[in-house]
Amino acid sequence: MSQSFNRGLVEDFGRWREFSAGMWAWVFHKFTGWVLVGYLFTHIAVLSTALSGPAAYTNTITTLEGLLVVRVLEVGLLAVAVFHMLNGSRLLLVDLGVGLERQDVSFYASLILTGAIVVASVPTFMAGVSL
Amino acid sequence: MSTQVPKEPETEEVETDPVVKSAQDRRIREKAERTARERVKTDEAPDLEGEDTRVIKVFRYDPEVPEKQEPRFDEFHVPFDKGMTVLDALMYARDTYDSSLTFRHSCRQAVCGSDALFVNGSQRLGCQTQLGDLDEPIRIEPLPHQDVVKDLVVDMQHFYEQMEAVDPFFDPDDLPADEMAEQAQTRANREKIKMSTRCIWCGACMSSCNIAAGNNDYLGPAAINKAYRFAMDEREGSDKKRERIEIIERENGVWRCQTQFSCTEVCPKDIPLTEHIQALKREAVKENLKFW
Amino acid sequence: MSERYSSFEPGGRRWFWQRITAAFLLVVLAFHFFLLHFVWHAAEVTFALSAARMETLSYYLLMILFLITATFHGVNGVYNALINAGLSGQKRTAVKWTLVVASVVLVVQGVRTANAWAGISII
Amino acid sequence: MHEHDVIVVGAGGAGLRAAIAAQEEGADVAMVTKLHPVRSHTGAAEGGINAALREGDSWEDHAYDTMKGSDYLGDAPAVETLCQDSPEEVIQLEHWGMAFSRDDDGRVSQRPFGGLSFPRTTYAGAETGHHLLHTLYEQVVKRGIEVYDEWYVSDLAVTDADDPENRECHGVVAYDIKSGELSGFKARDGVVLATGGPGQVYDHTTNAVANTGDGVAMAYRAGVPIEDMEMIQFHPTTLPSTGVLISEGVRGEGGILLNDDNERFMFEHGYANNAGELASRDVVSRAELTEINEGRGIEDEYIDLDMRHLGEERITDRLENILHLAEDFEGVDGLTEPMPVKPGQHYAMGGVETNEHGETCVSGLYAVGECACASVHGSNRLGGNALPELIVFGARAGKHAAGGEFEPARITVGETGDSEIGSIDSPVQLGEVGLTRDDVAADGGTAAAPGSSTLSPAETVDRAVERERARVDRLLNKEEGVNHASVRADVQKTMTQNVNVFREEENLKDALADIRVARERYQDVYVSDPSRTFNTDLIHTIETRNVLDLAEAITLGALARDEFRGAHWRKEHQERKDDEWLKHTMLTWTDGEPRLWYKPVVLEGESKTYEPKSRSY
Ligand SMILES: Cc1cc2nc3c(=O)[nH]c(=O)nc-3n(C[C@H](O)[C@H](O)[C@H](O)COP(=O)(O)OP(=O)(O)OC[C@H]3O[C@@H](n4cnc5c(N)ncnc54)[C@H](O)[C@@H]3O)c2cc1C
Ligand code: HEM
Ligand code: SF4
Ligand code: F3S
Ligand code: FES
Repeated sequence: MSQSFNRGLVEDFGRWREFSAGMWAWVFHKFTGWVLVGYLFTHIAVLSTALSGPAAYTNTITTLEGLLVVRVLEVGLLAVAVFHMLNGSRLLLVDLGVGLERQDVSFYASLILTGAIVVASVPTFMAGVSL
Repeated sequence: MSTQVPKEPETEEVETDPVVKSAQDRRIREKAERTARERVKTDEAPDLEGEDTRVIKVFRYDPEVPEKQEPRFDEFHVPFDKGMTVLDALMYARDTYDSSLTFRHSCRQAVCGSDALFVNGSQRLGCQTQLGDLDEPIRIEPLPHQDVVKDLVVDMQHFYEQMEAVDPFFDPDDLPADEMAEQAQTRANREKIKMSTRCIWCGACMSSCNIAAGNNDYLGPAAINKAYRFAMDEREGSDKKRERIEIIERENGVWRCQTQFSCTEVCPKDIPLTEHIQALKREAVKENLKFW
Repeated sequence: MSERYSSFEPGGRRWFWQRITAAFLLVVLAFHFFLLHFVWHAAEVTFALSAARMETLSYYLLMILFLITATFHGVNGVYNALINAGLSGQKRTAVKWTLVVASVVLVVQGVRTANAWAGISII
Repeated sequence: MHEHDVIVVGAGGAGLRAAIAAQEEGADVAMVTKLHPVRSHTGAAEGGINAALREGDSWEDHAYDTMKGSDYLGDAPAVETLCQDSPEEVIQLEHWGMAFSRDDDGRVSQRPFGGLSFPRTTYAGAETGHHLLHTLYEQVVKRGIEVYDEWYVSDLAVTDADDPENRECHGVVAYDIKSGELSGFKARDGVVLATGGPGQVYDHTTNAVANTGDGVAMAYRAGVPIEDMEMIQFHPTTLPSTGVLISEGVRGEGGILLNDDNERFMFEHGYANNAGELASRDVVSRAELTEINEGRGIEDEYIDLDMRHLGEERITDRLENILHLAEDFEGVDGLTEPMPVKPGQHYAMGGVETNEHGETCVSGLYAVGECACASVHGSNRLGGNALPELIVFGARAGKHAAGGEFEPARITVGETGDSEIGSIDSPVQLGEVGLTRDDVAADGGTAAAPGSSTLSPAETVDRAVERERARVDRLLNKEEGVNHASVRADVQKTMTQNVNVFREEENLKDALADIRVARERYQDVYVSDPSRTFNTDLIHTIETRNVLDLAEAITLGALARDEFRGAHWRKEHQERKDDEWLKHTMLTWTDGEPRLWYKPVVLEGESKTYEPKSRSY
């Protein structure tokens, strides 16, 4: 006579309301990880123009690097990579049992540090781009 | 004062339903309708005028009662006193307004683990949560990621199965020869397992973990913590420890944990669950490296 | 009871390698970024420069290792994430082999590129 | 119908231990429990387990202390069994991995406790009960013992001989809370009741909401005598809004009790000039209530327990969990404010009459744990003596039920030549209302149809199931009436008011009258929740019937016993009357009515007789 009710959406939304530092770190790490794999594939694809000869390669690269979008995307990539690296280090420490009580603090630190590094690198990344 | 009493029970539709033919079902339906009507009546009964009150919104569902088959939230106004807990509010609402309001509870002092609920978006024990600390309206729901049996009662079977899957019992390689001799344990070792022994099987942690939500086979933090409790107990010998590590490092064991920390955050007994899971991952790696 | 889990092979190695590769990547990726964006600026990259670096054997080897670890780490990470989301059975086998093939293609393509720079012509 | 060799009803410490023992004896055991085992109230016990384990201590000393503590209402054979078996059982727990607190040398620690002549209380932090409960449940899981959890046992399947001693118990009727299905459970060898205490008879108690004394009430209505029901222990420091226990440790460390005038009344009003706050539980409870009744209570309800002067460091070091309790359950910060406390019901010394093997006078029926009364606690239980009772008598009853060998029992059960008939001057009629057999409340309490003693065991169980089905259907089908919650609240209120720490003849009679009114109202009780799924309304309604029967029994015992012994204080009778009252108050449910009789206390132990001495510490 008894049957159970699966709440479907009710609980899916419920879950989002409770997000806390550890959860956001997990989501960001996932996101950045996937972006990085995506980039890795693209990156190799672009680089492999080198197989068609030096000129083709240099040409492709300079054209791409000359574009503002690409530069902006590169800054984004930097942000993604830096966060993944910093949070990755945080996770490595967590795996070693270091800093478990301060895991939320180290997540916020990763975020802030990522921001700082990205801002600091903008001039370098934007150098020489023709607007 | 429940605001969400359904407008009109859809009598006609139900009548054509073949399942409802029996006298028993008709009786249930009629009684439900009457209780619903009565509730609106009795809801006004206690005079809460001038008293400090709080509003709780409670999840309602009952597979058998037509008007509750579609889940809804009911609102209850409860008088507020200093020291009042969410469980007190629920009991007041049940005893005063609607005796069909269903939830598990027993000890009222955070040791039986019956009343883990989803209160204002997080897993807590009803009896351990002060009403005064919550923002209104106070939403009380059953634990997420478990099937709801009725109102705030969820099916705990799966949780129990996961707990029992880790061989949750002490199993020393050998006992002292003298029957009356104790197995010595250092204070340091007891300290190491102390927090892990505090689990009251409330299921809050499991309910808060996204991995457990996505993958029903994942052992979950409480079961892994249980394994930790025994694996780290120096009285249990190395043979059993190896067996235990084998259990928790299976496909749906410790490796599924993605260190989300929500389990640690919600545990009403403050057990450092993530820490224990991580410790077992390291033990497992150590065990594996031995055989390389 | 525990028997229900016994059909699985003990895991943990993939998890372990994910950490080892992460530690390695931490160093190499930092180096890579630094070299290509700060020492040399992105705008100045040319085939010749890349070729010049690749001709150093240690740099060449480092980059190959970098490629392999990054591929493993990335693909293994994706695979792991999918399993965590409950991927199982036949679908899982399919995904697994797709990922393996993609990785092989990626590594092969990467090595060929590096060879082109380094002036090695095997393939 | 389910069938097993031994059926254990209740899965607290006592039930779990019984199940393990029966299983080890080779029986096919099943546990039927209304709560999942780990939710049992044994988990709430804080202090510890008494066992004479160490050099310099002996079971004889433990027995002496227990006898003295019981104010000579304990039965020596039971007391001695408890003290002899406790060390072995505690070591057994240790071998099962229980996380005891440890000394530097790695052995289990022991600490001093009230009323003990040796520090013999083994403990696991301030959560001894939690560890005991979980350790035992783990062993049950290990052995694969079948557990029917969230099955409510609503009646016993007992044959209907006129004389209870000729009755046999063949099983129980249980209601699957989740599905609403009633089933018979046939026990080939025995039924062990381990359903815990009756705290819910009072509205202010340290007990769980589930502690409604079901086992005692069921056995009572099946004709098993219940013993010393008036002996209820009140704990002086419980939080006023919930009844959560604040351990004696606070006073032990130097916490003080203050009234509204900020007086340290234990001294200033002369309640205990020597021991002060550390006087025994009953003394402190009475002092607190006197203050409150005389208008010196805070908000007329409670008094303050102040530990601020101990300093943050000492408090967090030794009393950390008290800070959590005060904060979580009362919203008070013990470091900066005094904590409100008042006396609360804590423990029932009385219960189903058993011998030292846990056997009752109905063959095949056993009772252990707080629901039983082998009489180890007499009129006052020592702290740390309940948990050993669970494991010692749990193990014995389980083994006995499964056919284990024991020497003959020395405690008699049922009425014998030594019994003395009692009478009581009650202002109202007692027992079943109207004594019609087919009203809502008639649930097996009355004698059954003639000739039914020829029923086979299976038929006995079937008949009990049918009777329960009729009762459940009646409760569910009834269209309108009284909500059980209001009946229960009335009983609890009158009990707390009239049958509390202070007992006066007039008040006791008032209580009987109030209980009568409540009984009559219960006739009209109905369950408004129509659902079969997890109908807690129905379960609580059935429980309330048990609360009613036990409230009456407690009050009757209290009225009958006109002396002051242990926890039982009578205004009109301020001394212990050893000439007259070295006997147990017994109640047997006969044709729907309680019948009072007495049986003598057994003071002769194995090798010595315990001579009553004055109980002063
Ligand atoms: C706050 C507190 C602190 C305490 N501290 C100490 C201490 O330090 N030392 C000490 O020695 N003692 C202590 N005690 C006393 C001791 O804990 C109890 O007496 C003891 O735990 C009772 O155990 P039990 O197994 O008899 O019952 P419980 O643990 O209460 O178990 C009862 C079981 O019966 C089941 N049940 C009940 N009714 C039914 C039914 N109708 N159908 C099916 N199942 C049913 C329940 O589900 C439960 O499993 C304390 C008590 C309290 C309340
Ligand atoms: C710079 C050094 C890096 C560090 C320290 C690092 C660290 C980590 C760690 C520890 C994890 C595992 C998380 C977990 O299992 O809980 C992870 C996951 C992952 N990493 Fe990295 N990583 C690095 C670089 C990279 C690079 C270069 C890529 C891209 C190829 C990448 C792609 C991924 C992906 C896809 C995941 C899985 C994410 C998920 O869970 O969905 N990482 N990383
Ligand atoms: S680990 Fe904590 S949250 Fe999880 S079941 Fe145990 S007590 Fe509850
Ligand atoms: S929330 Fe889940 S992912 Fe791990 S840290 Fe806790 S088990
Ligand atoms: S009621 Fe027992 S944990 Fe809340």
